[in-house]
Amino acid sequence: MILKSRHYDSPKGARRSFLRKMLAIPAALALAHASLPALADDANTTGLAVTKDTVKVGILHSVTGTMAISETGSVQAEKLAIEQINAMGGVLGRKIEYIQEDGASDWPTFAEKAKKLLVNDKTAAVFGCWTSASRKAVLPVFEQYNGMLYYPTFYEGLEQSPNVIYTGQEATQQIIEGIDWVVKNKGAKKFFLLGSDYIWPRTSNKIARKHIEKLGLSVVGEEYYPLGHTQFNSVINKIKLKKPDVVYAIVVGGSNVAFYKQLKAAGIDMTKEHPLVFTISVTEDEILGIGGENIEGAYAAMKYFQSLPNDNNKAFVDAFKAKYGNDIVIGDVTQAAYLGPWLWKAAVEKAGSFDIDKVRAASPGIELTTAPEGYVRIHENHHLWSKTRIGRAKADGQYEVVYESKDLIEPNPFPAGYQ
Amino acid sequence: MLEANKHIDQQDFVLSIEGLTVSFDGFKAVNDLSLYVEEQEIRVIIGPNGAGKTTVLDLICGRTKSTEGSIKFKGKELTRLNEHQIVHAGVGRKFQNPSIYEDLTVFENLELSYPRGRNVWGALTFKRDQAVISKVEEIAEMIFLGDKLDMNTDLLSHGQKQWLEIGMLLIQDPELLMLDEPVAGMSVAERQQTAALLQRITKDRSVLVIEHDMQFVADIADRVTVLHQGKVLSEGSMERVQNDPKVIEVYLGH
Amino acid sequence: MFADYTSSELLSIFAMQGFAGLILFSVFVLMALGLAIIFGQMGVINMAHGEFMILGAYMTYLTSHVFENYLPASIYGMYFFIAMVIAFFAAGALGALVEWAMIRHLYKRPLDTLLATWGLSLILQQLYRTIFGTREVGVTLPDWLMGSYALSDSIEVPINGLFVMALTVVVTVGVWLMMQKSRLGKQTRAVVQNRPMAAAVGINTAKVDRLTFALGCGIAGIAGSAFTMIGSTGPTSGQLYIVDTFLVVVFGGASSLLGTVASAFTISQAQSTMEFFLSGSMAKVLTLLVVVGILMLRPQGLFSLKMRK
Amino acid sequence: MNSMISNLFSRYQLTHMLILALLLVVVLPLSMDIFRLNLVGKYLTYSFVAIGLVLCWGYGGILSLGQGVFFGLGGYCMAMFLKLEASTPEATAIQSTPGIPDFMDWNQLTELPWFWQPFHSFGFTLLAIIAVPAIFALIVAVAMFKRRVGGVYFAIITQAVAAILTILIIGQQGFTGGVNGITDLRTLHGWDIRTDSAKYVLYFVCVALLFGCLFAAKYVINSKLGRLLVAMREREDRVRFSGYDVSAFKIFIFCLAAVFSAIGGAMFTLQVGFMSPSFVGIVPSIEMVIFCAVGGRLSVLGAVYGALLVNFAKTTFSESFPELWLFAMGALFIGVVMAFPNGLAGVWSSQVEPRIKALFNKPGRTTPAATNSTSAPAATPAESFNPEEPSHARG
Repeated sequence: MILKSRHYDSPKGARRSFLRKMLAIPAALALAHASLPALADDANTTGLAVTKDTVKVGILHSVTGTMAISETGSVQAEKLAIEQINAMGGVLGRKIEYIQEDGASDWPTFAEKAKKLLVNDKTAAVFGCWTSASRKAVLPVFEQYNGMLYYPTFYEGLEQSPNVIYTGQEATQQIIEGIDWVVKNKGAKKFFLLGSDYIWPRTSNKIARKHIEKLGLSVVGEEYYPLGHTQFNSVINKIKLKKPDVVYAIVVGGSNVAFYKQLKAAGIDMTKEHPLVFTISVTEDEILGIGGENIEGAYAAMKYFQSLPNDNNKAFVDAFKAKYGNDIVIGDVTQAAYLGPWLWKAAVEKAGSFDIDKVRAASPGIELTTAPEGYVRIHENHHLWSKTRIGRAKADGQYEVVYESKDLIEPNPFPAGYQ
Repeated sequence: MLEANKHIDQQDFVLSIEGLTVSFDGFKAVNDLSLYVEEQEIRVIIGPNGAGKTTVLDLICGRTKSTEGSIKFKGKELTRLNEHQIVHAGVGRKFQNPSIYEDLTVFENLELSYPRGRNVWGALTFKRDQAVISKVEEIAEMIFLGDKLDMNTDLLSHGQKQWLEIGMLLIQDPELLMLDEPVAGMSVAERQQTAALLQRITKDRSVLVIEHDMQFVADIADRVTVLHQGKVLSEGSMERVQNDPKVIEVYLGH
Repeated sequence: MFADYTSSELLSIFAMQGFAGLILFSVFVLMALGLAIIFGQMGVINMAHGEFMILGAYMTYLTSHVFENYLPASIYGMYFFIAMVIAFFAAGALGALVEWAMIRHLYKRPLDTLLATWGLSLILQQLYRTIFGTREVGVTLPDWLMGSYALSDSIEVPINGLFVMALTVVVTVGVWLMMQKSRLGKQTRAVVQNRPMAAAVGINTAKVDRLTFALGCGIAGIAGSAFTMIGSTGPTSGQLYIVDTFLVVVFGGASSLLGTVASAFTISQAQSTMEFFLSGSMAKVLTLLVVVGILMLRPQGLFSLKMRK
Repeated sequence: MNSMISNLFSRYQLTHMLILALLLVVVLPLSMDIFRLNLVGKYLTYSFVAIGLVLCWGYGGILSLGQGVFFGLGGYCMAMFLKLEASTPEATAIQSTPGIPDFMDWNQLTELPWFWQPFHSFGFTLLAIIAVPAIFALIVAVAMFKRRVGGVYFAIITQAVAAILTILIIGQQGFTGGVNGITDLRTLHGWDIRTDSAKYVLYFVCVALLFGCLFAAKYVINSKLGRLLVAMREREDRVRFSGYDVSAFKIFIFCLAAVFSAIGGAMFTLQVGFMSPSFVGIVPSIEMVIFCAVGGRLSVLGAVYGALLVNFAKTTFSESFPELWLFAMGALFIGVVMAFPNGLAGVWSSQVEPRIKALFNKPGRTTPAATNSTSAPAATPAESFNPEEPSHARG
């Protein structure tokens, strides 16, 4: 399942890490230019919005409506990446111009705007979507008009489109490593699964349950509440009665805030880790609304935390704060969104063309050593090889990274034995 | 007189009310009331405020459901019927304040009251044919509005609105017509016209009227029923009622 | 479904669920009281009620910031009370403004107030987003409000739950006294029952309307302030409450405060009991279905006077 | 036939209809690319709902905040058929149970639920698009109107119904596709609905159905039933005491509005290619009331223009000022309700029309023939309602 990565010392990786340093040293910009392949006319044979100096891409997220809360970070990250790429000389010598559209938290609007970005604006790539529902809504559009979507959110898997690069983790990457860890290190035997009532939490919990049962352990409860639910005292009572070792919570949106506040108020002190609260849905972004003191002691499994101690990440966090203010926080999805433009750039440069088909063909195997999360590589199934980390929430709203998977974990959107 | 009535066969009466009671949260607005109206009779109900006059009309036409008792109209029990079924049975009701459709014209007001096409399908397929037009014109003539057919009804005077509502009932040709203070707010001339109108239209129907204006009552009533605290206090000719000591006490006592 | 539990467990289930139901009940009452005044007494359908609540929440957030950064730490614990007062007046003031600019022109068209206040709610949401950002804000609570009080091994009582309950009692009694005893309350009831007559005896009906509306909004502000303890504060958080709130008011019989309290109690107990034995989504669906079903049978709500028409 | 139409509709009303037809059938298709035209088609599906609302809210006085439910039911019926067609065993070979819709497979369903079975048949689907919402509306309406629930109470209860259905659809994702809805619809009897030519065809089908509904609505309004609705809105008791069963009329008009909405929903699914619970909820339902209010709650044509205009505004605003469009929408709603309770149609008939008439009756002319005076000035409304052609409107 986990493939040993031998790519760290590949020549390509070396060149990338060289590029990364250049990012930090703007003086090296000219060099970056010099290293670009000579431009030929076949950079754009399919009528995309590419001129001699510019290339148009789309950013498609909700800036209004209920999802704006979550998607803002992604928009910021994508803009930052584009700005940095432009500062380095752009892609194939073209500056990136972005057209931003508002999905307005409304799935048909996403489809409408996606179509506009592809058909009217002829964008060479689109960075966007957050919820699965919005991705499902735009997917047929991207497939029909042959566009390229970079989708940042960790999600349930069960999908693999030639027109999408999934820069977040699919469910098995996030879940299995986390459960193994909590079983091994915390001696967990009884799990209580909890989630908002829609496909991602349900599918994720299904994978979690299968894995827990494979390990010969037990699930003592599984509960779902409607999106936007704000009263969790009943389920907290059930947790108290069932006395699980781990509460595995995949609550999303505004419900999150209610859940953790009420959990704490009901006398469940998460720092005592009995029960231990384990989540895959709370990033630093969500903690902002929950309040660090209300979730302190909970564990999360994701591929990225703002506190990751590596140079890539330090540069990224500094750049992000320089652009958006010191108080800003960066969550897993924000980082994944930041990867989008960089992965696209790398694929375009490898292909020597903006043409979607060539970019697609070039994509598998593209690697990014400059990624804030460390190193990622695109799998043939368009998902990313990535590591999974486990963080423990601190009162200041950050996670302390307590574990990191040794190897990159292979993405497996259609996990056999977990369906 | 009341005692005597009870033994008479109900078929002789158009309307016979027996033991009628309605209570609102314990307050009995109408209390064990019995009342009988004959064919082609003009019966006037009088009584002090709060005596239950309007409630009696509400009960007959189905607007209020009774707690106990029966209301028989031509032998048909009304208490179990809906408002529109009661209308179909032949009872028409005019409200205290003129209740007409002010967004529509006089013609349309009368046309809507024309008793044809009363179900959904009928209303969808209703055609304004000659029969409708001539009937509307005939009634409009009768209620002194023959020259105002195309006028929007919000422009009518108060008295004209009252007539229009009476006209809307007449076009349905009810066997029992119930009028709640038909001349309230009318000028003297209008009042006389109304009295004449009522005399004319009762030729082939019974009429139940609530009225405060004693002169008007004297002009039209065949018989008068005095209500007090939801019960019949006195009943008979105008003269008899006026001289009834119980009535005098109630009216003067107030 | 009972077989899974021992009898002592069942006992604590019912105790704890009863308590969870009580918290839910308090939340419902707080949400609905303001609306009961506005909708029940004035007939205005205020779709922006949730946004008034969130204004209260944002005021609490701001107050906590001020206390944290500019005032001595020793009095930080007290900020919540100040915040509620500020929330009340801020939401009330906005309410008065809205009444003056908008609502007073629409008293004769209740259904239109629904549309206009819906527009208002959109504007307020965007306003919050512009001012406070699209993300949710975290309101730090004083320590004494967090934690719980253990009655027995399995029964623990959250302190903020107790606080919400106490607040609900205070606000409800306050509103009741106000409507029954105070001048404004009597005038409000007079205006509701007979507007021309009230005006004729010298009541300034326009002022009464404005104050009543402001009062309803102010109570929404307090509710919002209290909800920072148990829920989220974001531009669209107000939307989470609106349907429940209206159902509580309508189910109670719109014109009766007692009805609102009774209906909040019924709905909350039903929901929290069902939540324990069914999945959360199904419990919600069933609760709503029962409420709608009862409303169809008894459109006037639980409490209403039977009146002569 | 011709004489029947002219009997039913005044020449004046017909002229307005013709102008709308001209706009939708000729002007827009010629002036727009298929992407924009497809958007217009999508907006038009909302105007089905708005027409229904004119009947039941504008004329009947019944404000429903749950019209999205019927739009959704119609849309889901259509989506179920298309999804089954898209889920051939070959196309779904990767699943553990090939041949059932993908979301069912993800939710461990191993066979098609019974209520999905009949949707293999197109005939049944067409019937269901009409019958399912109609029956659902009938149940709600009978329960409410027989007990004389009305006004605000009706509005709030329909809102609750919308909330219930949304939670159910999202919660029962194995049967409904959950919050994602039913997506990735491809063909109708083998005909690819995603191609440009199919979009053209579907657009014109949508316009044709819209006119069907418009004529039906106009017929109802011009019939005695229309006048009864006005009368009921004003004096329900009087209508009742004129011998009409008021609840029967309300039930009828509510069901009719539901059917219109459902047709709109089905056309939405066809043109947009998916259906999701986000149309069933409260927010879209209220938005649809707003379309109707902006167009004019007493004018079926106004409802169409209202739906078009608000959605164009929404698209334009959100393209150019994504962060401001909520302000603009909010202001629009408040403005319309406060200043123009009869919406665009009201402004048109009270402000614009008299002036145009005055213009045409200006000196130097003898009284123009009736046909001239109505048809000529009426040529302007469509253009001024058409936001795509501003230069034209000013010309």
